[in-house]
Amino acid sequence: MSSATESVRGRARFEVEVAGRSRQVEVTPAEDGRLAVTWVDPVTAIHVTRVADVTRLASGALSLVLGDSGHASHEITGHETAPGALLLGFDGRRVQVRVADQRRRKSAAAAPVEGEAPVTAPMPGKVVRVLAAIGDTVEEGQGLAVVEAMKMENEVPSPAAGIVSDVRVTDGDSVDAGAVLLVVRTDAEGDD
Amino acid sequence: MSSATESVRGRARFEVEVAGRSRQVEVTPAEDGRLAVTWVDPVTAIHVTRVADVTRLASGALSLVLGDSGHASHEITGHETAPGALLLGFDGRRVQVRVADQRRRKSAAAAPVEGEAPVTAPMPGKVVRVLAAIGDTVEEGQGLAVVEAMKMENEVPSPAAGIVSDVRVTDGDSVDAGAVLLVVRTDAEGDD
Amino acid sequence: MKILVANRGEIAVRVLRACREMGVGSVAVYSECDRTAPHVRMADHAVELGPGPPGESYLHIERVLAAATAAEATAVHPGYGFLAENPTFARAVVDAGLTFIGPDADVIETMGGKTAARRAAIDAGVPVVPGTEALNSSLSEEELRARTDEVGYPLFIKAVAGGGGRGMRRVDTSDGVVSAVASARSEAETAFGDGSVYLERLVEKARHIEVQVLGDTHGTVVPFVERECSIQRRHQKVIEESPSVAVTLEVRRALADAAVALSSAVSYVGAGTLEFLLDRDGQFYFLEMNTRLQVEHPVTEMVSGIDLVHWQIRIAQGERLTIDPERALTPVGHAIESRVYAEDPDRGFLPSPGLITSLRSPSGPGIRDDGGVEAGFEVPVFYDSMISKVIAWAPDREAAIIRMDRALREYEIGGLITVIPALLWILEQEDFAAGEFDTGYLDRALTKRAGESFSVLSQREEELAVVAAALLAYFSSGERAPEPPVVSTASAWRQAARSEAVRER
Amino acid sequence: MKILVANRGEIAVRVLRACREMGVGSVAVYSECDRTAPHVRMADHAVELGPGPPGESYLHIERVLAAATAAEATAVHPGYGFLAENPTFARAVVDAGLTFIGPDADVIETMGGKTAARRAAIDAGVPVVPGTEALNSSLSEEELRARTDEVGYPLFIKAVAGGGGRGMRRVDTSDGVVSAVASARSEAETAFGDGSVYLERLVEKARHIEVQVLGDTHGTVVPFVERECSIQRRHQKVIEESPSVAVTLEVRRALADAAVALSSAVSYVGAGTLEFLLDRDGQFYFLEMNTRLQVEHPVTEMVSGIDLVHWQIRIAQGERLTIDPERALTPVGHAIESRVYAEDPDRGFLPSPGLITSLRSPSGPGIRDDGGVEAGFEVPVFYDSMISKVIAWAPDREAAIIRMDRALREYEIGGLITVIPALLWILEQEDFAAGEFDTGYLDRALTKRAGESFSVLSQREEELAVVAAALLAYFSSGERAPEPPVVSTASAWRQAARSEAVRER
Repeated sequence: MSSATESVRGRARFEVEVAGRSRQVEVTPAEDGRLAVTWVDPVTAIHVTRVADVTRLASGALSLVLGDSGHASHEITGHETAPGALLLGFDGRRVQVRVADQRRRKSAAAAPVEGEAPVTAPMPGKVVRVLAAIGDTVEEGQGLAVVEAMKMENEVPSPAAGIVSDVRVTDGDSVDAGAVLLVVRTDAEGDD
Repeated sequence: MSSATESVRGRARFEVEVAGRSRQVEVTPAEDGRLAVTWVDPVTAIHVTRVADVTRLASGALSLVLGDSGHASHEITGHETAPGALLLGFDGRRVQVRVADQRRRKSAAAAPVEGEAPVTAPMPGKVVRVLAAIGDTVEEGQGLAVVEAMKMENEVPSPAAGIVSDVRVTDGDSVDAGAVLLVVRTDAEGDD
Repeated sequence: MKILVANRGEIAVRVLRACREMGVGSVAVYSECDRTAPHVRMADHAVELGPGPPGESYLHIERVLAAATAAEATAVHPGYGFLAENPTFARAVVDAGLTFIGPDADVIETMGGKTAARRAAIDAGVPVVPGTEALNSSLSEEELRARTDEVGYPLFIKAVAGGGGRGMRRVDTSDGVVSAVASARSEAETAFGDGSVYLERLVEKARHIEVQVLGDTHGTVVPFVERECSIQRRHQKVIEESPSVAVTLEVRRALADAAVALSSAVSYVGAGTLEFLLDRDGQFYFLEMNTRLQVEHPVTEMVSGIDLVHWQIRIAQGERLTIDPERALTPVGHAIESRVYAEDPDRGFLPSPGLITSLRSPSGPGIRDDGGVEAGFEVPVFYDSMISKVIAWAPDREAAIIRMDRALREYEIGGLITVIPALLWILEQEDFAAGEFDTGYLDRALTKRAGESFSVLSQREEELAVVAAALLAYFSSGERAPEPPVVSTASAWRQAARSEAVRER
Repeated sequence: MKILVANRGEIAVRVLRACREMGVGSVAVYSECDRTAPHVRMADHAVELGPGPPGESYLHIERVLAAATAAEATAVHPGYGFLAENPTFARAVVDAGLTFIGPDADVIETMGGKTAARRAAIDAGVPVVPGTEALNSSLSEEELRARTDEVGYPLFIKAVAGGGGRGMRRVDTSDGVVSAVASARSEAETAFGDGSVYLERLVEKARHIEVQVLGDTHGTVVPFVERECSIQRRHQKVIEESPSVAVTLEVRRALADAAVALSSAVSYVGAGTLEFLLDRDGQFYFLEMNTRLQVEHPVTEMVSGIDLVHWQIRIAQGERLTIDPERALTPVGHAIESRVYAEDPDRGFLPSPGLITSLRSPSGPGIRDDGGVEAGFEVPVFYDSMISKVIAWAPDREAAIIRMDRALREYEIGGLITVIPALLWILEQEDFAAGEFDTGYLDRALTKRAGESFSVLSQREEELAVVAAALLAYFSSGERAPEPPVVSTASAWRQAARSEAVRER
């Protein structure tokens, strides 16, 4: 088995979205055990390559030493907040990014139903009040439920204008982050 | 399935050696989720029972709250230093104990060969000097090798008087803790 | 003495450390979801109270007292929050034959009521914000206007009961007075079952300055150098420091005198804090007294070298205060505290409870970390979102700010979202560095940035984020990228020996 | 300025923290086995040096300099140990156009040689232990006896070269002199290739007292309050403190004057430490100077409030010392440092490298933890066994000892054996509490206990150990004892709701 084959074997492609811009990013193992990360900058259209010496720490964080940036050293933490959504941490910064595996991308989870906007709990907590009933006409941004956690009440707004088509929780229910509280059927003739 | 069966099911027995004294200790789950630990004190011959509310922490340590000792709370760490040998830590103390599972005890590892005393590395390190050769007659406590770690040299003494029957390392070798460095054949007619 | 700590989180850990240092026994209490919390293991004894909701556990007086009996505690330290300023609890503790580590229940009651504390301050000759007692509900519109004109504008209409800004209205001219009083009364009635309101002049651009005191059972009260607590988000303190850049030596003495006058007037025993508003002319006004330990007590400890929790316990044991008053009033260096809340600053400070997957607290020179959580602990949804406090000491304010920045960047909390990026942003603000702020500063500054992320990336950081995201994804897709091999000790030696051999050739 | 820290472990972390606080760039270097060490990530840049053995990495001058070039460092901080007192390295750094954060190579050389430093001290009027220069090898037996009688007994014959006790002999009367000199010469010849020896009076029951100094490039030298470092095991310091109970104000001034005289005489620049022996009459004798930062520098920082590493860097940038000399000499409170070695005190302090499976450092009031490791890091076999230092500050020595005891009990290091039980035992000793010890105290105390375990158990502790061992075994035998269920947040709420429902019935 030639080392060229080896190298191709370990290669992987991801779609990475940072600061609202998407890039096709390729990770390629080099023979010295380091990893080359390459992409085309979406603003400048310049081809960027960074070569990293990467080690995973017991905490789950990665230690990177970037050979082509004067051996810059960084500790990177990653915390999956939803499938494909990663909260990155480094140097005191916290950044929400999206990563999709190119190979798995097509078999993504069920797409949201056209014309239905789920209203989800932004955090784990307890439903203090449901503010709308099935059939109610609601505006975008209108509060539809109040969820409480850590002694703070948070109003959950409607993501779109429409009609409440489903209410899945009642006062006092416990919910995890991302749980669907209500569903709003958006007007098919309205703005998309 | 009755809860009595449940309880018997979860029961386990161990042989625990602390401070040089051995006890048969039984751990029995109670219905409230706590665990009863019972044994006969080897000195007073009194039957002892302690009921513990036990939780394993992410660090691997156990948190115990002892219901029958005024809710005494302890954090217990355990670190296996050799098969069956456990280094316990609690309240700033470190104690070497031995634990054998009653069911597995009979199928223990190969017993040491009669009349052969292995000389083992007390710590991981590098063999700086081997001080004896095959055929040498050695005294108990006589230094047979020097192992270095952390800038400190440590002489490894012979565990018994006898004749060196095997030398398994040479100067400069790296060894893990417990590795056999030499073997001393003890005089069969000597003290046992 | 065996002290039951009727609290959780960092303050329980703080008090338990003091118990250990003083050689007194300790009892922790915990709710079901706090079974694995550090305070449980740091105590000599630990008793479960009940389910997570505070009403079922930390606020449940009978259960706390039953725990004290079960573990044979002889005293109770309430920490802050929960039952700390509940006179019923203080009384129940004493009635159960235990020592309450704090002032008498009567003093808690007096100083806890807004208008009662105001009255006590006026009686003690301590300046209060110009205002009135509770307004008679039968006042005519003309009478009402006369009273508000007398107080002066802008002013607040405030509910006598309760807090949290409910039943509170701001009035800028006499025009809106009548309707504002009516709506405040109605809101207070709904919220607290008591519609009484009173008037208080609004002190514009004021700072929140507070004075820590200790009082012993022999009549001695010692005041400490002030704490500056103006950096608040929606009336919640975020960063505190001591001393305050706005307090002159003269004002410090005057604040201390006022604090002693009022504390002595109510025969205050234990640790307490008097909160003041300080206006831009150096005039201060008493606001209220907290009859307990404060969250921000460590900044006082770090500039005075005096352990406030040790003294709470010693006072409860009847000891006399032997603190040098000059030491307490003369700060050595400067200390700043940052509260680390589990909230997402990029989503409007949304509460973010959850499992802490890894934790590395800051340490090293000048840093004190008062934490209450650890890796593997799931921060519960039931309680306050503050998971720890970082305190930085340095010879001067500028160095303390820089050190705090270093410590916050060093803090790694895996799995949980915290306000650290927002704290770092505050530390970078010019106004903060210049000490130019008042209690409204942070809310104004947050409004101005209109929800912009606290982690805006530079070009270089954006690149790093791309690399990091791709590599994290690469390492998660197990079959492709094996974990870096773990090198055992012996193999490290062998590898070393090999490379030496290579060189010798 | 961009500083390469030519070191590892806690001291690298310490210096890197200072770099961050001062806003100067930083470069870490690391050996293969230190790839995952904390200092690698705390630096802005990190460069690998080579395999684990020090000669291949941290002691390899060319590789360290190549790393400086690769990461564009402009200065080098050597820490302590490794190349910190190597004049060849200091010279090579300067020759490479970089700033060496420390004194001139010539000063390192002068003060590094035993007899040269002694001579410099004598020239500066600083008392040294009575003794001689190197003995002429052609002395007759009579001449030899005359010299030893002059020095007085008991005395040491010491090798001019080397250290570590080799080529050293104690002589109590003139009888043994001739043979002792011969055997010392022979041992020194074998060990160092240099058989020269000299005589030095043995100062009995002496304490090891040292004085920290800072010198700037403008000729100012500031001395600090002394450190007490007599608690040593086989000449290795274990516990240090400041101030010393044995030093009066008068002796403190005299020590400071001596330190300044000698430092000024050699135009000392940077941080350095002068080591003295202090006898029971309050007479002190210069021993040697360490031309670098010391392990125990934090105790000085905590009682003086002065950051020594910041000053090292500022001095290297040409700044003038602006420290108030009275502040440096007047301790506020008391500080104690415990060195946490990865050694097994119950097996003769056997080195115990290995994987740290979990780590919880002590924190809270008065505690500073200067660590260099973390959970998941494998402490290598190649380097010193010190993994961290715990420093406790309190208003007085008794409180500092108690606080240290609290902190060491709070320290949880999983997977690794450390000397913590032995440290706790020392803190409990009456002689230690009374401050009655000398440099031989700990070795005598250890000999007296004849290998008894540092964790002797009370009856209650023995019971606890039995329970703990059985439960740990129970939980390891997976199929029988499931892990306690992890309660998710939502299910905790649900559980709470359920129990509320039950109660409402």
